[in-house]
Amino acid sequence: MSRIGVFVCHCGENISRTVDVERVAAEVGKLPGVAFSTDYKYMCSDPGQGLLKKAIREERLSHVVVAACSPRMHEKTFRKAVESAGLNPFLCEMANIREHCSWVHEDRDEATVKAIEIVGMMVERVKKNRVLPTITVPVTKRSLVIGGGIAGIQAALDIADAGHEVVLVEREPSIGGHMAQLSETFPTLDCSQCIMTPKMVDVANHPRIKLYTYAEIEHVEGYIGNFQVTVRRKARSVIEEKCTGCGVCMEKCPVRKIPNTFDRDLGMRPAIYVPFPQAVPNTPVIDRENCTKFKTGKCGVCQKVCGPGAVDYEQEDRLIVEPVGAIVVATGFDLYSIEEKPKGSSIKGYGEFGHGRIPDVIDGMTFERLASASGPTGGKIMRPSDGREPKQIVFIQCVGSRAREKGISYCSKICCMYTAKHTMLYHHKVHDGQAYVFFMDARTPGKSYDEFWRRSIEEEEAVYIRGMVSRLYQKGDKIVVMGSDISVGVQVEIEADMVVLATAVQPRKGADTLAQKLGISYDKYHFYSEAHAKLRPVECATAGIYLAGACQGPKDIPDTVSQASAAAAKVMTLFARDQLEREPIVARVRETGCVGCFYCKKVCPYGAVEEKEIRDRQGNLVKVVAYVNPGVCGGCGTCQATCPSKSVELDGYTDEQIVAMIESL
Amino acid sequence: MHTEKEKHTFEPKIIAFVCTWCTYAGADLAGTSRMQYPANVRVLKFPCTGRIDPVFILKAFQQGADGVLVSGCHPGDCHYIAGNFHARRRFAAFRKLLEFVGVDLGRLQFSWVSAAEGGKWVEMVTGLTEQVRGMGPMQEFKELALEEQWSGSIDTPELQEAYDQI
Amino acid sequence: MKKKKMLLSAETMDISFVRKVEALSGTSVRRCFQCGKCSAGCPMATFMEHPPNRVVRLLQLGQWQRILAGRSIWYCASCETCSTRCPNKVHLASIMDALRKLSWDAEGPSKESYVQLANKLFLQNIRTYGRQYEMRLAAVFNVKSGQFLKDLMLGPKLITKGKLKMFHQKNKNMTEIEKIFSRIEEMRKNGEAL
Amino acid sequence: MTQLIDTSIYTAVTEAIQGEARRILSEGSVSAVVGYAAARRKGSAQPVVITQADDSGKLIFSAACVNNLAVYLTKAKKDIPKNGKIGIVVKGCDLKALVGLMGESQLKREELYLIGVPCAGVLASTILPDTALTSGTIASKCRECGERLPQGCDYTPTVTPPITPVLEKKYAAEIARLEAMTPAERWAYWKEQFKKCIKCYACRQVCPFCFCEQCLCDRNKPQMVETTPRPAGNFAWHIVRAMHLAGRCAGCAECERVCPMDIPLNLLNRKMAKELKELYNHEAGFEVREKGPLAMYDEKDDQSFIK
Amino acid sequence: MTPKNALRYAYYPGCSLHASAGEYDLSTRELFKKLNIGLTEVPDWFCCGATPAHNVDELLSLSLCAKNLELAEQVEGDLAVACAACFSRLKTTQHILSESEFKRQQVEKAIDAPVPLNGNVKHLLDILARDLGLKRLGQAVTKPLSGLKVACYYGCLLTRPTDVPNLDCVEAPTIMEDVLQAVGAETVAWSHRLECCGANFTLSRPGVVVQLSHAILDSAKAAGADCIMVACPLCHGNLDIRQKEIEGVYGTHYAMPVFYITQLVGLAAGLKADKLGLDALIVNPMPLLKEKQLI
Repeated sequence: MSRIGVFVCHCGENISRTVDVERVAAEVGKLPGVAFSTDYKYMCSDPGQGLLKKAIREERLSHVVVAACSPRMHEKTFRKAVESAGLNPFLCEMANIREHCSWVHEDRDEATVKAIEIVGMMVERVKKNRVLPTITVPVTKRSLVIGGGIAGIQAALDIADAGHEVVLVEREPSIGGHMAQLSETFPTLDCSQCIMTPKMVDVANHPRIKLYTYAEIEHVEGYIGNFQVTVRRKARSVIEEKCTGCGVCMEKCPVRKIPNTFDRDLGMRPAIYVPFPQAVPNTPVIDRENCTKFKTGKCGVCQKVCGPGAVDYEQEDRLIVEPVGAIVVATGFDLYSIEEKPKGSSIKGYGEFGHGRIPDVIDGMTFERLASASGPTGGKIMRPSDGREPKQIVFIQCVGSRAREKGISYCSKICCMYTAKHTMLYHHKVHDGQAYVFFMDARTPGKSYDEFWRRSIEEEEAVYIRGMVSRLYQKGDKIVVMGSDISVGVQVEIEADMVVLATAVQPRKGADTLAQKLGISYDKYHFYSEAHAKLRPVECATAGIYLAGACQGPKDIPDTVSQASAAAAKVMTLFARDQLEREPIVARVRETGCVGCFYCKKVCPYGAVEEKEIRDRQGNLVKVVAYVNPGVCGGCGTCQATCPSKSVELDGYTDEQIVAMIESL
Repeated sequence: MHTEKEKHTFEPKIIAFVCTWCTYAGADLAGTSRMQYPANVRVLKFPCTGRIDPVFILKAFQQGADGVLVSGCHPGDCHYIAGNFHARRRFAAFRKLLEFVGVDLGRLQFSWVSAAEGGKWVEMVTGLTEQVRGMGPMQEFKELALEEQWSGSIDTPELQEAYDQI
Repeated sequence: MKKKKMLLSAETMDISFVRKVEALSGTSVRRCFQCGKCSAGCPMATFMEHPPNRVVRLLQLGQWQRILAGRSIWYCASCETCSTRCPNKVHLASIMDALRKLSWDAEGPSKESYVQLANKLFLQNIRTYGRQYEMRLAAVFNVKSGQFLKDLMLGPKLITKGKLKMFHQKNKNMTEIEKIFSRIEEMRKNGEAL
Repeated sequence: MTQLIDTSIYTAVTEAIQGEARRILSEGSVSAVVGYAAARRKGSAQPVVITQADDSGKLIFSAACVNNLAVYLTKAKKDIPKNGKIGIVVKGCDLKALVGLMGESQLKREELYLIGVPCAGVLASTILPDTALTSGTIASKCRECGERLPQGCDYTPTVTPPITPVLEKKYAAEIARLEAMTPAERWAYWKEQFKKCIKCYACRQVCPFCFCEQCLCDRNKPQMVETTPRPAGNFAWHIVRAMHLAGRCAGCAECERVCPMDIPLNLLNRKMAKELKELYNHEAGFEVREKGPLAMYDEKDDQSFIK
Repeated sequence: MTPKNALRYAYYPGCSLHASAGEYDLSTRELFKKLNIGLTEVPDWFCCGATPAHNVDELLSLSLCAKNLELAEQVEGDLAVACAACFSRLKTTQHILSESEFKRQQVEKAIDAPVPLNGNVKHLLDILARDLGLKRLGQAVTKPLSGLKVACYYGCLLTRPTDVPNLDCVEAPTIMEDVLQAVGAETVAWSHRLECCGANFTLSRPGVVVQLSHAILDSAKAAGADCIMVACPLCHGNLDIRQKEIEGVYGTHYAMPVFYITQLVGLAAGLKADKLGLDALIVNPMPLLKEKQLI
C-alpha cells in the first residue's frame, strides 16, 4: 500500500485567493493511499521544502504530490527535494492548480472543485509511478569533424583547443574548401587566402588534430558518446609520411594540360598535383585517370625524381576505424552548375542562358578565380574566350535560386552580397568598365551588409536593374542580354562582353548518402535538418551529431564560423563529463510480449530502435524483438502509441499511469 | 468588471490530452496572462501527441467525458521531430472510425496550440465546452455502461422458440 | 485610368475575379513574385501599355478593370515564352487566355477591337463552315474593320499561287460542330461552366 | 436475377496444385505445403498441412476453399515444420495478407513457396459447401475482388480465370448506406450489432494480422478494454480491433466468416480501408511495404480537421 | 503493298494546309509516299480552333481539339500533324485534360464522348527524326542538299511550353537541324530561331508581324543563311508572304526563300519541284536552288 504525501501550496495568494487550499488538502487526504496531506504558504521556499522532506522521513511517505504551479516551473525543484530526502525523484509529481486553475477561474467554489480533481488525478497517477534510475552512458572524448572547409576547420580548432582529440576528414586532397577559392570576402574585402591559410596551417600543426585528407566516411556505427566511424583513405599514390612537399614531381610530370577544377578549369595542372600552392597538407596526389603510368604502364617519372621515394603506384585504399564520442558534420555545399542537366533530373537547367555553352557566360565562382591574385590570370579580369578585358559586364542574380521551376525554391542567401562584391572588384580592376546587375530583390540583412550593397551602387557605380533576364545569346563577340526593368516597365537590352551568373547554393552531391550513413535527417533538397529550427539549430535530432556551415542551408562565412564554434561548444558540453546522464524518460521493450513487427522502429524519429535476436540455450533463434537504445531514445512515446500489443512502454508515461488518471475523472 | 456568471443546468466534462512542449505550455501562458475560461476541462499531460493512443480517447468517453480535446505542437514544431505528424495520421483515421460507429465528431476536437498561443488555448477550451454544452451530455457511452444485458438477448422468434423448448 | 491613384481596400480588391482567373487558367496568380522575366522575353511587350509582369501585379491587387480597359491582353501572341521561362511555374499564357475570356464575356471593354474582331470572325467561321477559309476571313475582316484596302496587293498574288481559294466545301460534320457550340452555350447558361 | 458463376477451371487448378506440390515436396525444396483438402461433409474443404509428396493427391481447390491459409504460417503454425521453406496455396485475397505480413517482418518471402490460385470466387459462409457458385451464393468479399489472379507467386497454374459477372458491391453499398445516416442512427445500428457479441474472439483467432502474443485487450495492468461480453466492453473491443487493422487489413473477411453472431465485422475494416485510400492513397496488400500508412507521414498530410 | 511493319499514321492536315499552305500538304503527302509512310486523312476533321479559340474560350478550344482527337481514333496509327499550331493545340488539350479532371468532365459533356487522352499526337518532324529515324532518312536521300545553308526556324509552338509538346528541349532544340543534316544540308547557328513571328496578328495587326518577322529575317541573314526552313504555315505566311512588305518597310533586301521542312527533305529524296509545290512560294526559290545545283 502506498503512503502518499500531498502538499498544497498557497503560492502566497496566487492560489489561495481562488482555491480553498485547506479544503483541497482535507478532501484529498481522504483518498485511499494518501497518508499525509497539508497546505503551506510557499512550498518552493526553503521552509516549504523542509516541510516536505520532514514529512517524507517522519511519515515514511512512498510517493509525493505537490499541488502548486506548473511542473514546467518547479518540477525539478521538488524532485530534487524529494531525492535529498531519500526517495527516487520520479516518485514525485506536481498537480498544476495555479496556471491551470486558480489563475484562469474566478469562481472560488468551481476552482476548488477543479483543484481537488486535478490533485486527485495526480494522486492516482503517482501511485503507478515507478522508481526510475538515472541512465548513464560513457563518453569517448574524441570528436570527428567531417569536412575541411572553413566550418570544419573552425570546429576542429575549437574542439582541439579545448583539449580534446579531433579527427578531421576531408574528401579533397587539401583542406580549405570553397573559402580557399575566393578572392576577397564581403563586407570588408579581406583577402580570403590571407585569413584562411593561417587557419589551415594551424590545423596541420595542431597536436590534437588528426587530419585525413583525400578520405571519406565509409560507415558509422554506435550512438552518442560511442560512435565507431570507418574512414576510407583513398589511395593517394604518395606516401604522406615520406613526402617532403618539395614539388619536384609536379615540375617533372610530362602530363601538364589537365584543367584544374580548383581554378574552375581556367588553369592547368599536371597529373601529380596539389590543388593550389598553399594546400594543406602539401602532399601531392596522383590523378590516376589522367596519369600516363596508370593509363599505359609507361612513364614513372615522378617516382624516379622523388628523392625520399614517396611515390607509391601500388598504394590502395585503406579503411581506418576511429572511435569518437561526437560528430560535427561540415560538408558544405555545391554550386548550381549552369551546364545542361540530365533528362528527367528534378533540378532543371538554363537553356535560355545557353546551357553554359556561351564561353563568356561564367558563374560567380569562376569570377572569383579570375579576380583572385593567386588565380590563373593573376587577378586580371579577362574573357575566357579571347582573353580580352570585358568593358560591359552583366551580373544576373538568382540563377537557380528562388526558381521552383528549376527545382530550387529557396533563396541562396549569399548571392546578393557576393554580386555586390563582384561589381566592386570589377570596378577596382577595370576602371573604364561598366557593371550591370539584374536582380529581383536585394537581400542584405547583416552587420554592414546593406551599406556594402549601397556602396557598390553609389560609389562603385554599378547599375542595378530590378528585373530578370529572359534570354542570353551570342551575337558576334558580344552577348546579347534580353532583360526588363520592371520599375520603369520596359524591356532592356545590353550587349555585354561578359555575363556572370550568381548561381544557387545547393547541398553537396551525395549529401543524402552520407546522411543515411550517419542516421540524420535531411530536407527535400538534401540540406541536413537541425533538431529544432529555433532552439537547437546546430544539433541533429540524432544525439551526438552536430551541424556546421552550409550543409544545413545556405550560409555566408560569418554565419558558418559562428555555427562551427557553436557546434564545437556543444561537443565540449558533451565532453565536459565522463558519463552522460540523461532523464530516464525512455522507452523500454517488454520482450515477452514483443512479436517483432517493428512498428516502433518505423515510427521512431530518433532511430533508437534496434533489432535484437532472442536465442534459446542451444543458440537457436527464438524470435527477433525490438530493443530501444536508451542513449538514443528521445522519449516521445510514439512507439508505444503505435505498438499493437503495447510491448514497448515509455517510462514516466506508462499506460497504467495514464489510464489511472483517466479513470480518476 | 465582475460579470454575473451564468448558471448552466449542464456542465460538460471535457478531457484534454495535450503535449507538454506546446499546448501544455500554451495553457500555462493562458494562466500567467490571467485569461479566463470555463473550469470544465481537465488536462492530461503527455510528452508528445505521438504518445496519445486512440484508446485513451475511447477510454475518456467511456469514463464519462462529454468532450475530448487533443492538442499539440504545430506541424514542424514538434520537440520530438515528427511525433505530431504521426499523431495527425493516427487521429485522422481514428475520428473517421468513431464517426462511423456513430460518435458525433462535434465532441472530439483536435488542435495545434503552440507555447505562445495562450489565447488560442482559451478559445479552444471555451469553444469546445460551449459546443458540447449545446449538444447535451454524451449519453451513448454512459447508457452502454449501464447495460448489463448479456449479448445473447432473445430478440428473434427463432431464439424465443429455442429458449422455450429448453 | 492608368495613372489614377489605387485605393486599396477589401472592397476594391476584387478577389473573386482573381479566383475566376485561377480556375480558368489552372495556375496560381499569387505565386508570382514579380521578377519580370516574362516581360524581359515577351516579343509583344513593346506594344503593351502594361507589360506582362504588371498585368499579373494588377491581378494580384484585384485591379482587373485596369487590365481589361487596356490592350495588353489582346496584344499577347500566345507564344508561351513567358510560361516556359517563368521561374515560378506561373503559366502566364493561360492567365492571358483567362483574362481575354473574361473580357470577351464582358463584351470587350478594351479599345483593342481589331484583334477581338478577328477572333470573333474566326470562331464564327468554324461554327459555320467547320474549317477556316482564309479568303473569307480576310475579306470579311477588311469589310468589318473598314480597312477595305488592307493587304490589297497581296490578294491577287495569293490567289494565283493557289493560296487563297475562292470556293470552299462545307464540312460534312457540321451538325456535330453546331452541337458542340450549343452544348457549351447550354452549360454556360446552366452555370455548369465558366 | 441469379447468375451462375463459371468454376470449371477449379478441376484444372486442383490438378496443377497437386502436381506442383508433389514436385516441390519430392525435390525437397519445401518441407511442407499448406493447402486445402476435402473434408467430411460433401463438397466441403478444410485446411491441411502435408509433408509427404505422396499426400499431394489430397490437395484440392474448390469454391468451398474459403479459409485464408496465411494464418497457418504465423500464430496457428503448430503443424508447420520449424525448418525449411514452406509451400502455401494462396488465393489473391490471401496473398494480400501474406504481403502485409512480410511488410511487418512476420514472414520472409524467401522462406515461402507461393502456389497462386486463379480464383473465380468462393462460397459465402452461410451457404452449404456443395452448392453451386452463383451471384447469390458467392461470398461478399468476392463480389468486389479485383485480384482473381494472384501476382508474383512462385508458381501459378496457367489457366485464366473465367470472366465473372460484375456484381453489386455489397460492402461499398452498405458503407454508403451507413454514411448517409445520422450519428445517432449509426450508433443504434452498431449498438445492436455489438450487443450480439459474445467475446468468443474467433475474429481475433482467425485474423492473420492479430499476431500479437498478448493482446492489448487481454491485459489487466491497466485494463484498457473491458473483457466481459457486456455492451460497453464489446463496443470498445470492436473499435480497437478496427483501429489496429486500419491500413493493414486487405479484406480476406475471415473475421466475418467465423463470427458466430454474424456481426458485419469486415464492414468496419472496409470502411477504414476506404478512408485510408482517400486520405493517403494507401491500399493494403499490393506490395511489400516497409511502412504502413499509420507508420509514416507526409508533411503535407490533410489537417483540415485540426483547428 | 506496304509491308506489315511499315509506318502508318492518321493525318490531320489542318485548315491552312487545305488553303494557304497547300504546298505544305502536297509536299507532305508526296514525301511520305516516297518514304513509304502511310498517311490516312482523318475523315471529316475540323478546325482545332487555333489561337483565336483558346485566346477567348478555352472550353471551346479544348472541345474542338478533343473532338478531333476522337475522330482520329477511327484511323489506325498515331496522329500525324503538320501544322505547328494544330500540333500545339492538340498536345495542349491532352495535357490540360489529363491534369484537370474537372475540365475533362466539362469537355466530355460538351462533345458528348470520352476524350482519348493516350493517343499519340506526333509532329511530322518527330516522325521523320525518330519514328523513321535519321539513319533511314539519310538512306532515302538521292540528292544531298550539300552547300545549302539553312536557318531552321522553330517559332513558338513546336517546343513550348515545358513538358507539353515534349518534341525537344524547349530552349535548345536540335530536331530540325538533325533532320536537315541527315539530308546533307548545312545548318547555321542563329539567335532568333525560337522567337515569335507575330503569328495570329497577321490579320488584325500586320504591323506587329512586320516588326517581329523583320528581326527574324535579319538574324537569319546575319548568320549567313541561304534560306529559312519552317514547319508551320503561320510562320511561313509571315516570313514568306510578307517578306516583300518587310523589305519595303525597312528598306532591306533579303530574297530569302522560306521552305517547309517537307519541301527540303523532299528535294533531297529526289522529288521534282512540281510535286513539292515550290512554285507556290512567294519568294522565288529557283535562283537559289539552281545556284546550288539542286534543281
